[in-house]
Amino acid sequence: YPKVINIGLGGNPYNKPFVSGGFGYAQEAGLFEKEFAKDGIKVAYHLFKGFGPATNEALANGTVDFAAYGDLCGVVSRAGGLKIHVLAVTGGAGDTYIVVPANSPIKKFYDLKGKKISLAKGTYMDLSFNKIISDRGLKESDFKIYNLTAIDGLTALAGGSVDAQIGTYAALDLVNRGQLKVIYSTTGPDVPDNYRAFGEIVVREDFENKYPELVKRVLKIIARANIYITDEKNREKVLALTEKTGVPPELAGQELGDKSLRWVNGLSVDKDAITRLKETAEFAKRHNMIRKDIDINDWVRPQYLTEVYKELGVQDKWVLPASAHYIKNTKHK
Amino acid sequence: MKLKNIFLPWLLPVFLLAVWQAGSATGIFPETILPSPVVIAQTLWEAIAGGEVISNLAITLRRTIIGLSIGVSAGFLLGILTATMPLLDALLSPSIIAFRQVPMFAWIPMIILVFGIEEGSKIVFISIGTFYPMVINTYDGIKTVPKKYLEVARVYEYTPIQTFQKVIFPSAFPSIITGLRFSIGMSWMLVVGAEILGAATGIGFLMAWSRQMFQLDRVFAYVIVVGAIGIIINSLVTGVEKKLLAWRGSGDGGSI
Amino acid sequence: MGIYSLEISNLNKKFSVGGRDLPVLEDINLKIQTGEFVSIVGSSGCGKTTLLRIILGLETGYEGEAVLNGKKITGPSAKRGVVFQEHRLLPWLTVEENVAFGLINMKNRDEKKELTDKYMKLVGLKGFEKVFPSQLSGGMAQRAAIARALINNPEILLLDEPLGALDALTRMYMQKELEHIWEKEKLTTIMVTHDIEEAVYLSDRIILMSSRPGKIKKIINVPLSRPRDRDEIYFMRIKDDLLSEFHLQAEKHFFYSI
Amino acid sequence: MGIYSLEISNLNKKFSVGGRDLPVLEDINLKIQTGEFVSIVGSSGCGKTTLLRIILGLETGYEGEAVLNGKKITGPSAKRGVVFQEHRLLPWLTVEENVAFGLINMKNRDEKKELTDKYMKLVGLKGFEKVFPSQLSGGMAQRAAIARALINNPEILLLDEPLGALDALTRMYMQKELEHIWEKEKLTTIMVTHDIEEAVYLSDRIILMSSRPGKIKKIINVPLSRPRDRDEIYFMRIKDDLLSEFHLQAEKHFFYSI
Amino acid sequence: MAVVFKNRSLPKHYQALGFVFPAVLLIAWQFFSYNKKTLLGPPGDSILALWNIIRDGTALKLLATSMERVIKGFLIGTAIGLSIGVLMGSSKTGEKMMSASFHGLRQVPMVAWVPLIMMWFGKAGMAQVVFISWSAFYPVALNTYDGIRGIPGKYLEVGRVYEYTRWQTVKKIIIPAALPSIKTGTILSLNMAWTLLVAAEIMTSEPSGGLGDLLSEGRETFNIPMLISGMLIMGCVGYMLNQAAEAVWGFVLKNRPDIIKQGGA
Ligand SMILES: Nc1ncnc2c1ncn2[C@@H]1O[C@H](COP(=O)(O)OP(=O)(O)OP(=O)(O)O)[C@@H](O)[C@H]1O
Ligand SMILES: Nc1ncnc2c1ncn2[C@@H]1O[C@H](COP(=O)(O)OP(=O)(O)OP(=O)(O)O)[C@@H](O)[C@H]1O
Ligand SMILES: [Mg+2]
Ligand SMILES: [Mg+2]
Repeated sequence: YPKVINIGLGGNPYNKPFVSGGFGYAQEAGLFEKEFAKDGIKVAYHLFKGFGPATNEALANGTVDFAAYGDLCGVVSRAGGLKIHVLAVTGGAGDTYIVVPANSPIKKFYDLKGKKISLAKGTYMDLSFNKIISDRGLKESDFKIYNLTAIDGLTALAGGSVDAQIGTYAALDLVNRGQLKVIYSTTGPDVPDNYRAFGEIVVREDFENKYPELVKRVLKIIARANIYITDEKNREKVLALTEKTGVPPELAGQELGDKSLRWVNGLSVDKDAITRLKETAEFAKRHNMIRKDIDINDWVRPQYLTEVYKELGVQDKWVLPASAHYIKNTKHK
Repeated sequence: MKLKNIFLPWLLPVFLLAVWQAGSATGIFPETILPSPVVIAQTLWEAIAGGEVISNLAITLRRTIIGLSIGVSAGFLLGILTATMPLLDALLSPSIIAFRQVPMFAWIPMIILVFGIEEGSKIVFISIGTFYPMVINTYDGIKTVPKKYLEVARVYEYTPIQTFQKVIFPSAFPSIITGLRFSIGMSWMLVVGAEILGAATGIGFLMAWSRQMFQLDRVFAYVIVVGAIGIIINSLVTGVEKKLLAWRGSGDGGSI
Repeated sequence: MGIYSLEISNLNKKFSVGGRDLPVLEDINLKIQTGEFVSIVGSSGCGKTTLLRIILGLETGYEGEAVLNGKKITGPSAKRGVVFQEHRLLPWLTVEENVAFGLINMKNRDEKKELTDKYMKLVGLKGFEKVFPSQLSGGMAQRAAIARALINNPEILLLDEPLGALDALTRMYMQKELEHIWEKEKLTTIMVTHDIEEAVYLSDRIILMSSRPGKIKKIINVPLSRPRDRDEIYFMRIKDDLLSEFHLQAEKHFFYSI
Repeated sequence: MGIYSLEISNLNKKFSVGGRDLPVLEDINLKIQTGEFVSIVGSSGCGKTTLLRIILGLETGYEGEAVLNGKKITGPSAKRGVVFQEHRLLPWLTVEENVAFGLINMKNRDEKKELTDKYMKLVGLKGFEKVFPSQLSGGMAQRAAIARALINNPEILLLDEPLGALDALTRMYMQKELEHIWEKEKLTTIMVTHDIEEAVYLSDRIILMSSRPGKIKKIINVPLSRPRDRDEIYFMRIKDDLLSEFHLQAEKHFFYSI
Repeated sequence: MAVVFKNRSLPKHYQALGFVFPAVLLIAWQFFSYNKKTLLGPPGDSILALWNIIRDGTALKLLATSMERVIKGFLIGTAIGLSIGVLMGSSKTGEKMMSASFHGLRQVPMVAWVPLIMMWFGKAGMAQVVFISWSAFYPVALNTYDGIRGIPGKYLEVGRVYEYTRWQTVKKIIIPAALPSIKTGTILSLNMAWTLLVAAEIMTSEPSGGLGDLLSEGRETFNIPMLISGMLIMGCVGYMLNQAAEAVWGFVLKNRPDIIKQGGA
């Protein structure tokens, strides 16, 4: 057995040593620690502020064994030859917000045509934006796109050097302060599911080959934590976990809204989930983000989660019918 | 003798390259962290043949050169002024020192706010970063001009400008050149930072993008391009330096 | 005869060496007439260079005053030509540029060139125009420094052992040239030298300094007509007088300590 | 008598000045015996310093060879003491440290201190131990440089106008000291000087160089017993001979150009 | 007229002039943010934020963590830089061998180094220190190298004549003569170490807990007062570090009249 199991997760801008979601619950409740204490294995969390690239590099040099991050990150690293396998695909409620200054004449999505827009290329917002525009028969060249990180984009917006920003819920802060307004977002029941971001949990192949049973045990804990946090009874707890990472309560509440927890945090390897991975891979190929095709089926290792779910007696279902996305629409169990 | 001169500069790089290739071949350096030289060479060749290197390099060079020229001239000028005018020194130097201590990265919001996200901001970013080494080397170079030579200029009632031209500048020149080299090095490091300011072109952008896309062979291929340009610029500077420092005579220099 | 060009009164100068005050010049009173050629002789470290530097205006922080042509000396002036004890050629300028150093304000390039050539020739450096000081011999550098001092046509010339690094022949030649220039331009000249014969050959008056602290011990007139003959009896006598005067200072200064 | 300490044969040395070759030394052949005191005189720029630098092993790239005690000179050695034409004291070391520069490998601190004190005293710099070269007068710096050369107890001493910056009195004192040391240690000594009297006073042989390119024009023996008397008739005659020999070179070199 | 021309410096109390420029800046800032809703906010906000983190001790804690990294990284980087600089400057072979690699490697931007540094040093928790060392290395190396190349040959010849060993020459001649340049190099190095600290804290994954947090959090969460207070701390502490380095150099060079009194022999 290894001495330590290293888990790589996305850090938060507030420099808090916590994560939200399932891992947050596992971390708080000490689930991993309890599970592995008897084997003398420690568990270490690595919170990467550099997100995707940093996590991929950590996987590549063996700093972390497991990682959870956005779908695109996994796709590009797999295409780049990183030896990892996907254990599970995670929830799909990373929303994209298109914001403009509060006093801007831009009112609706189509007003954006020909405008200067800031967009962080190669992130889920890029993916999301591309789907949105292609569904509307537009092309990237219909806009003047500036590649800026989400936060630099907001600064540029405040400074008036771009007209709009394709961003995350972080923009809501400035919306609340009355400086910006949202002209379009991927929230709401009538938005296609695939506009939203999702993620994946991966394991290094080395580790997997050496300790397949550990992989399963880790995944089982993740699944257990997931069951807890997708239970609507624990909605307050989910919010509290997010707030623990430093996100102001107001923002946390706004971002979660009335989305169903199952949809936000679900964990799956079902057909739909894999289809989404394929879509992402195709997108990446189309936009020259990856140089060769990846074989999704060879990449995903569904057996672990399937077994875990069987042992836990839970049904694998992540992509819910649109009617189940929001708790107002449907009573969720 | 001659042979040795040609051979020596290649010794270390070739050695490093051999270690690198060996490390890659045996898997000590995972390909996903440090692609093997052969792979990188291949990628580099494709990138050059495909024309992307040239076009992006041209863009980056333009930004770098403009930014560098501004930063270096400002640093040079301010270095001179603060070193020669005690009042200005007392007035500005503490601020220059203090501002220098704030990471470039923290200035990005202000730069975006004030200069936007077009070429201007990238150039400003590079200018600020290249300003500091120049200002401090110029300042220190001038502060260590031997007094005996300044006295000669005083005796001939040289105006400050004449003294500068004939005594201070030539004497501080080696130090100024060191500052220039440092600034050039800085500019290449900064270009990656600059080109995440709203750019989708340029070698720096490509580097950051390739890293994000986990194409490390490309990252290294661009690194080689940047390194090569750096070496070329550096040897140009060395050439100019040699010419202008002919007066140092054959006996000079630290070699023992 | 003549008006006083330079008047030094009650001059005292101390240096701080290793935290202690070292008195270097004490109670110097001196008047030098316009057009006079005065030599200063004295043992090593007695303060000759310091005195020249004060007249030059490079040294500050002393008691008493130095007045030149009625004006108190507060800083250097291009009207005061100088040959420093070390040559002080600027290593980054060619010999020619060094010699023309004082002509910075001369706009006419041809005139400048002509003048430079003239003085390069005068000091025997023709052909070494484009050479850097590091490529000169010791004596050549010193000659270049002399050319630099003369080219400017100064009102007063301050020479600190200007011919020290020259061989006997070149030295005599340079002495003659110096005399010519001095006579022609009626330059007030103050020269530090270690060569008593040189002092007698060139000077109207010779100032003998004693050391530690440096004081004016004696001023000797040289009432000989020019051009002087080194083998003439009066010349020899003055020289011998000076030498014996010098010897009175004996070797005691070698066992001096601060 | 004696064996040859230094043998220079068919030496030719060129410098490249401004792209052109300047022949500096031509066809120098010279043998110097162990314990001999040899002076070199010659006009400014004739190549004296260059010759010393070759013997010192600092100059490379010449034709012919220089052999010292049977070994070809290929680089400098601590056994060869030198006083450079400029003092070359290291500005960041105190006078004392400069004087002790050659004693770097002497471990015994007391011995080192004692030796340093002795030589500081010898050159009359007692009391200036902790002072930096920039605070010395020209002559004092030169004396410190002499102390540095002597302290090391070299086998051969190369002196490039070592007493040039000293006043007549100090100079005579130093000449006597040099003679003492030379006699006591049986040092082979080669001295460049511009002072013919000094050369005659100290040397067994005097080498007269002509210039451009520098050649050995004449070697003059000084068969006088020591201590020598400057006023003695033979002394004067040799000196006069030398001077007139010198004058034959006339002023022509002043109109030389490359 | 200028000091170099007159060789005289201003009385000590003129140092207070250094506050003029920051004061002007502050007033301008206040003026522009007055009555206007800018992202920057009035200076008062930032100063208050600064005061708060100083009062509750956060600032000190962050500072202590960062300082340790900077000092370690700086010391390692300077030591290596000095050695390489001396090696390249004082040995022709060393120069020929290393200079191409030295100048080439220097041009490699950090993005390429980070994964490597993480791989080699990440596990040992050394990544940040290594990263900072690498940044601090170059200025010292370059300035030392260039400083040595400018040493007048006449001094080196003295060492050769006394058959100084390579090491003795380095110790007694090369280093003292190059000291003014080395000084400039270390000051630049300290500056590099200090300013790249934040990058190190962001790029590496280890818990940072340093000053970088203030800057990155302030920036990424649009908490401009926090960003500015971070910048103020960086600026002030960096300034003090700089002055401390100057003071140390002042002490080291106190016996060097040739350097202190502007210009050597
Ligand atoms: N900058 C200085 N700081 C301290 N002391 C100094 C300085 N310059 C000269 N001195 C001291 O002042 C005294 C006189 O020096 P000065 O150079 O005037 O002598 P000098 O008569 O020219 O001697 P020499 O004939 O040897 O050149 C010496 O003892 C010297 O040590
Ligand atoms: N490093 C050098 N590069 C080029 N030329 C040089 C160099 N050193 C000396 N020379 C030339 O070599 C010639 C002889 O110089 P050297 O210094 O040997 O003369 P010297 O006899 O010592 O004269 P002095 O009595 O004036 O010191 C001169 O013409 C000089 O210009
Ligand atoms: Mg003097
Ligand atoms: Mg010479």
